[in-house]
Amino acid sequence: MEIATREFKRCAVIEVSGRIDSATAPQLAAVLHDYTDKGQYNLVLDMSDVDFISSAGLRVLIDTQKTCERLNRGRLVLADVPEPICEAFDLAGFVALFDFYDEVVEAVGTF
Amino acid sequence: MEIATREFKRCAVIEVSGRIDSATAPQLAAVLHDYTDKGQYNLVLDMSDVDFISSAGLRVLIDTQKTCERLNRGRLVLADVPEPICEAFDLAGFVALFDFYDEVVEAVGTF
Amino acid sequence: MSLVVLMPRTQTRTFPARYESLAAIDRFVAAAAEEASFDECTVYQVELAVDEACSNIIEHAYGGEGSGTIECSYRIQDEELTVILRDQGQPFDPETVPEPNLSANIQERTGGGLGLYMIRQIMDEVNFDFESEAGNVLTMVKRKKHSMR
Amino acid sequence: MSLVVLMPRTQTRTFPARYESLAAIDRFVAAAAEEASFDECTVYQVELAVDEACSNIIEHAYGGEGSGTIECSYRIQDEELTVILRDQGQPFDPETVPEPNLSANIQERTGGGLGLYMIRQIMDEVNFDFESEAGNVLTMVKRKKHSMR
Ligand SMILES: Nc1ncnc2c1ncn2[C@@H]1O[C@H](COP(=O)(O)OP(=O)(O)O)[C@@H](O)[C@H]1O
Ligand SMILES: Nc1ncnc2c1ncn2[C@@H]1O[C@H](COP(=O)(O)OP(=O)(O)O)[C@@H](O)[C@H]1O
Repeated sequence: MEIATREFKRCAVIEVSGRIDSATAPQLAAVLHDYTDKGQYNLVLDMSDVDFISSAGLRVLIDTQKTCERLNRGRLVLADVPEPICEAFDLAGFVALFDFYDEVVEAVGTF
Repeated sequence: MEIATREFKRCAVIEVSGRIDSATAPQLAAVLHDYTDKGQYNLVLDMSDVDFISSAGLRVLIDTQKTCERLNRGRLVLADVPEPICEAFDLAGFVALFDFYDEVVEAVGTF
Repeated sequence: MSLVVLMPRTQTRTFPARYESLAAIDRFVAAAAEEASFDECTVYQVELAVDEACSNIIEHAYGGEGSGTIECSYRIQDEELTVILRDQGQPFDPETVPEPNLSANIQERTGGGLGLYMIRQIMDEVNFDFESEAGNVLTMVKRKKHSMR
Repeated sequence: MSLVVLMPRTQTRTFPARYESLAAIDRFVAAAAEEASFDECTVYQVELAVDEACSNIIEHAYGGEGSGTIECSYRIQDEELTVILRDQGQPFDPETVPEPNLSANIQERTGGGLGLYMIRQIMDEVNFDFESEAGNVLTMVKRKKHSMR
């Protein structure tokens, strides 16, 4: 897994590539917590290059979303999610929990 | 010339493709004026697919920038400008007048 | 439909019960699912089910990363893929595991409990056997879906 | 440097003096600039200079789109491209045209006056001739730049 981040005026974009599984999810959690710890609750996860995400990764996303949405102070949104991952999100009832955007620019544009 | 537009929370993106010359510049001017007329002064011009822009086009950009920047109410920024057009902008002293961004997402992210 | 009867193809590999093994296990199983000519999304879901099962073995059966192993076998016959995972960790009673909370309200969600649920959603058969001499045996079967026409 | 002396290549085409002709004129001249083996940015700039000159002919010499024509010729010799534009519109005195305001302060800028300025920036020679029997003649020369080494 590789993580690249970009900070914009009203949100941060976290671009993950590779696998988000039990081995790598803690790394992603650390990066997301860095943002929420410093008060950045508007986050875009760019998933275009994610090959795989297991429930270990889903748990990180749920935990982060809980933190972001508390007090209506922000939200974590998901951008450019590959089709097989979309279907797996559906199994986990994820569609109701996150806003999905086809492109990162749309996600950034909502903040 | 073709023009596609997308509206985001804090800006609009105008994506132009083809030639911006004396024949087509009025069309672009009309689209940009539509935005400034309704109070949208934060504009991103996505130039990735622009093949050519003459001084007729530059004049439209200058006029729009004047309107946008008045009273500090916004600005027109240029994204993904092809190299030959960049060099021609340089000739016209354009570099000081506009903010340039490599990618549209960065431009949207500054508003 | 033309019926082709093929010899079953089987393969077995043993991996250290560590999270770093998950990528290799997933590749091993994804290759099998591709060989069974499942579509892209089904290959992905089989990979996901096996990853969840192996993560659980490491985390719950072995109580964390250690010195144990996971033996992974598969068999492809006709249009059916069977994946068998064996470990020497603690047995458990799947019947006592509660359903996860799938609420649409994020604050009611607990992040956990999705693994077993997704395994059962994805696979056509899921069977745990803790009586075996070979240790704990999890057998999962996925059948190829045919589009209606 | 090997010196190859080539026969000059020339071509002439006449276009209606309308803005819709600009794309075709630009293509005609860009092809010549490519034939002269200019780099991508130089091809673009030659195209830009010719577009500006033709826009001015339509707007200022003919006073708008009408029934006039623009005759465009080019000659490629050695590493030099000469473009000649002829029209039958009003002559003008280029000496009286003021330099454009290139201020970095946007509110001081007037949008116009950039065309002639960019033509002179881009081309190595720019010559207006309003005495010709053939009407107004604008001759522009662009030479290939060699990178220092
Ligand atoms: N292989 C296993 N060995 C022991 N316990 C297991 C095993 N698989 C699942 N469990 C139990 O079932 C529960 C639910 O598992 P799961 O749905 O994967 O979610 P999670 O691992 O996030 O708790 C676990 O918390 C654990 O108590
Ligand atoms: N071919 C021409 N015929 C007549 N007048 C011209 C011609 N070209 C340029 N001019 C004059 O020179 C001025 C500057 O031209 P230019 O730099 O292209 O800017 P613009 O066309 O935007 O005014 C014009 O406004 C016009 O008065």
